[in-house]
Amino acid sequence: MIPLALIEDALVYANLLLMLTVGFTLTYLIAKIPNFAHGEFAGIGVYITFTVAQVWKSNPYLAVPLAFIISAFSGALIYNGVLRTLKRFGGTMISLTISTLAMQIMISALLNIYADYLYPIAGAYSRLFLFRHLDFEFIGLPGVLIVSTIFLLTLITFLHLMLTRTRFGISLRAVVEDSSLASILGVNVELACTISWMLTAGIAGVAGSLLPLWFQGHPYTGSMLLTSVFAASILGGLSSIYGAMIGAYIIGLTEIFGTYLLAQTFGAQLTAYRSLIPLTILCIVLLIFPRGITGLIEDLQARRASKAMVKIRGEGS
Amino acid sequence: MMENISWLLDIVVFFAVYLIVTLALNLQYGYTGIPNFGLALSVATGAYTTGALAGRIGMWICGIRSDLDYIMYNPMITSMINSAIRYDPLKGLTIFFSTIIIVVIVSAIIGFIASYPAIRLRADYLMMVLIAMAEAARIIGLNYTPLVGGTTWVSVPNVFIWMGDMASQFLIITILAISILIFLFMQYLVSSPYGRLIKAVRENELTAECVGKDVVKVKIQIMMLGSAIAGIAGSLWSFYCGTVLAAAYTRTDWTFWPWLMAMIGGMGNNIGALVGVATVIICRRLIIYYKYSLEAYIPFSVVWLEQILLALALILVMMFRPQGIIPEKPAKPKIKKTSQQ
Amino acid sequence: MDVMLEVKDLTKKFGEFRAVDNVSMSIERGKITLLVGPNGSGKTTLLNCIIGVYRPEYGRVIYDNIDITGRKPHEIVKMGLIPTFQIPSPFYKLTVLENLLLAYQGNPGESIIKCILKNSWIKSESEALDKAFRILDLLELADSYDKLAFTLSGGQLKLLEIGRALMANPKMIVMDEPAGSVNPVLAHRIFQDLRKIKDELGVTLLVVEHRLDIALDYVDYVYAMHMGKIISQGSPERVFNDEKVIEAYLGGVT
Amino acid sequence: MIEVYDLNAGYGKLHILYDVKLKVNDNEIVTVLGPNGSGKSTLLKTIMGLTTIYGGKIIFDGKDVTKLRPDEKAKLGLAYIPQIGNVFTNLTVKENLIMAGLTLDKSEFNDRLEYALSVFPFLKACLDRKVKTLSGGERQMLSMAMALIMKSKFIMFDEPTGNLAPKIATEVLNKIIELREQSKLTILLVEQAARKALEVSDRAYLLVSGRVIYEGSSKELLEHPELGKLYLGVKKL
Repeated sequence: MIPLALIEDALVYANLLLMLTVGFTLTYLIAKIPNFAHGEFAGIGVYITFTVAQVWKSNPYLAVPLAFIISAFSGALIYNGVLRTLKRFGGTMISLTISTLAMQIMISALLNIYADYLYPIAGAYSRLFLFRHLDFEFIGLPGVLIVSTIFLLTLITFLHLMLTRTRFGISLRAVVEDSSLASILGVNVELACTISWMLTAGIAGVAGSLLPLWFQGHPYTGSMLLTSVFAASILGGLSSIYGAMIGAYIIGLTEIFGTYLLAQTFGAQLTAYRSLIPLTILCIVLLIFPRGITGLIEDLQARRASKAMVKIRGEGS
Repeated sequence: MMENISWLLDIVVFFAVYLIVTLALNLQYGYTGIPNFGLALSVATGAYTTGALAGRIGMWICGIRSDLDYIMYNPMITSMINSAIRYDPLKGLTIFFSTIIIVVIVSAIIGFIASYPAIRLRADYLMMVLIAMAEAARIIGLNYTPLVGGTTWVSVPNVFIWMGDMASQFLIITILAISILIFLFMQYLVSSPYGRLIKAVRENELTAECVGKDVVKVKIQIMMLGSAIAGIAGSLWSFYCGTVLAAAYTRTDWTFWPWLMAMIGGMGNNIGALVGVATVIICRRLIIYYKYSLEAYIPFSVVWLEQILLALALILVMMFRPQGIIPEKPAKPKIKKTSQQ
Repeated sequence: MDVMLEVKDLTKKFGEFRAVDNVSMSIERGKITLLVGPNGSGKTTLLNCIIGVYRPEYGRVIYDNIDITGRKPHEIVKMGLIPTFQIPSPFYKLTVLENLLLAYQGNPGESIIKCILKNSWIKSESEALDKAFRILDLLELADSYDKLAFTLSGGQLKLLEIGRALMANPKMIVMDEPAGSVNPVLAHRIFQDLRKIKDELGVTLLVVEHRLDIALDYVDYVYAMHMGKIISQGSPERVFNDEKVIEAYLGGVT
Repeated sequence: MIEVYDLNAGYGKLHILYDVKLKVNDNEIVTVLGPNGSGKSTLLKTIMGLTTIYGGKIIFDGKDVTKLRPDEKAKLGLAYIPQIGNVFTNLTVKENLIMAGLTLDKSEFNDRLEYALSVFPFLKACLDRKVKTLSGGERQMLSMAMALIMKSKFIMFDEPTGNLAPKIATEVLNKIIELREQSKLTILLVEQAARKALEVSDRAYLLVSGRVIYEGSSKELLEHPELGKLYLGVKKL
């Protein structure tokens, strides 16, 4: 029998991972580089929740909109301040990627400084904290599960509608496919990139701000999550945000349940190796189907389409 | 006076170890174009292998009871080995060199395994996999206690203890000598036809294929060679420290510092790596040296300041001097034109 | 006819689009064969199928009586069938000389083990150098042997591309637009060089070229492609007076 | 409408266009002809701002636009339909049309959309289909429809009939004439299929090896006895 707490764990984790993965994949599609600092936006969210809950002693959910705004602002700053400048200086794809890694180090150091600074102010330990006790409960379910699920559903709907119904969303998809054609048609590609970085960073910030309500928050939250985010987006295929969603849920659930099952079978010490599970999946995906789930689906569709054609031809002759 | 010398020796050993790591990175990225962001993986492999094996090899060589738990009785075992080799240089040297040989083999194999899933794919996949692999190595090191004691540390035998008072100085000189040897080896390697081949792989994989080169094979070879060299650095560092602490092999310390050094000095150029390492080590040591005076002015730990400066330096170098202090130079033909019509 | 390369019923599809549609051709040993056709007629795709960049859906490529269909480019190169590219893509940050030396086949110094022992490769390296300088002299590039490839002009890059192919012990060279986007004087020189190479080394050449005005006088046999198919073949005069070919260029027929 | 002076351009270090001079008057159709690799497409890309310009000037509507970004040029009313990749294959037909009308306001867009759909009625049936599922001819029609929607005074087409069956090619060219007459557009056409393009255009330029070697009325060129040989560059003028 799987304990209820474990299911809650798995769902909350998968929800948060999904928010991060969708953002990571979207920035990857638009900027064409993996943003290794993406996890750090979640780190920013974590510390905003700490500030709200421990320093201001208010409801931790107040941190959510704040985290969105501050992370989004940092995203725009990184894109315009670092990546765009580097591009102007003739930076290659590799040097842009290195710069995201540098930003990752920098934000992580700043979070550490902030944590040190908060320690005397908050009068609480600022490097490993958990706010489950501050969360509300609704029909026996933890508030963070409900809130993150609602947020997630809203997010998916919003993203879907934005990307298919609005001019901005359509131009984003156009930039993803062919940025020079999009610019010919009048899309300001740099502006579109900035907005998408803000959006994805903001979403990551929200995920981070919800995290300490269920899991332990610390300055390294972002980089700890990075392996899972990579695994989820590569499993999803790195080519569509819907693939990323499926990938994130699979990785999130496997990570939690897999750890539980392994610990049940081989002993509790195995829980420490949790992040090896997404890494293993990542390697398997790359070795067997490097185009991920999206690739599998596309192959399936192509095969079905060509079968249908053969059929039509057979009927015709 | 003594203090100044030990300070200097400290810099020398830092320089030597980081030089080896940076040379490995330069071989992989600078010459072959493989962006190895999992450099810490190879260094950690070297260190963990040393931590796990140097003492065990010592137990075997010195005939110490093998039913003792290696981790639990580690300090005792190490002191038993140390006293066994105090008057037996041969045993000490055997431990030292056999460990390094094993480290080379293990690191090369780990380098192969870590890069295998993504070496045929685009560079960004490889970057992600290698970062994740380095993280995984740290997690295994921190949690699998039989390896290097998990969150505690294991000690490494003092293999030069037979030198008496000069043991640590002699170790430092050995490390420096090994790093110089590796530097000379690299210089030799990159000026050979193989060096030309790896540069060709970096410049254009398709063209390299079309002049009959097996690109994937070359990349795998370089991943293995580079990892082995970085592994040696990890091993030497462990011998120098006398201990192996799993938590010490972080992304910042063993991936980004070498990246910064290689970038500052100039990629694709071993002299550049040398200059880069020297520059960064001196700056970094100065920060540590003036740490206490600095700490009065900044309200937080200097560690974070160091990291922020590292990140800033990396970005600024890429913006304003992407070719580094000493840019890559075209190779001159080794042999004079023998005929001209 | 002594056939060097034979393409049998080759078809390459991209999705449903047949870029190369059931093409057969035979290329005679020691001759220069020209392949022409308007844009999008499938010439480059055909070349890529021959040199192993693409794997064709149907058909075979027989080179020197060996079936090479679906082999990897570097294996095919080792057999002496050398491709050159339409847009020159040398190793930009290497010198002209190094670019040539890289194309030399079978240098033991390019093995990770043997490169350590200088004695094992020094002989073949100096042979390679001799050969490289001979080729540089032939192409009149000898003065810029120590220049980095990216500092060369467009025309010199084209010459380097040819030199690289020569360096690799070619039995046959497949060229995509050797004289594309260079000035007419140099273009003529390139074709004269090709002719010289053919005569002196007995190399077989398959050339795709759009500068028909220039190529015409130097080639032995012409194939014309349109919409993925061969529409005409024969001597240059015959093909260029073929109404079908002219109309294909002017867009009249399909 | 547009004037190009002594244009030298290429990709990076690859010099392709040499001293190209070109002029298109208001409401005129001008064809640029030339064999493969003569630099026709590069010319259009350069006018749109997608290549490296080494020297020369581009004047559009009396304004120097040499250094503007492509999206800024698009907002001025300069449109360019590339030869390949002129539609977004992962987007639906409707979304492609929306992309074409990005610089328009809502009501104007709706008017133009309606007009475009009336010109290409078959598109109405497949508004929600992904472009991936359309055939080559249908895609070309879609890109023409996009050209109709674009808020442009001047459109450049790069081989609109390339790879099309002759019947559809004729239809495409007829639509281009219609476009000129109904929307008062100025059109610069790059074609390899010379004969048909000359029939629909007013003036023509013949580009060989990145240089203009003939400039004059289409009719004259069409009736030139050695057009074929001239075109192939086999014959000197």
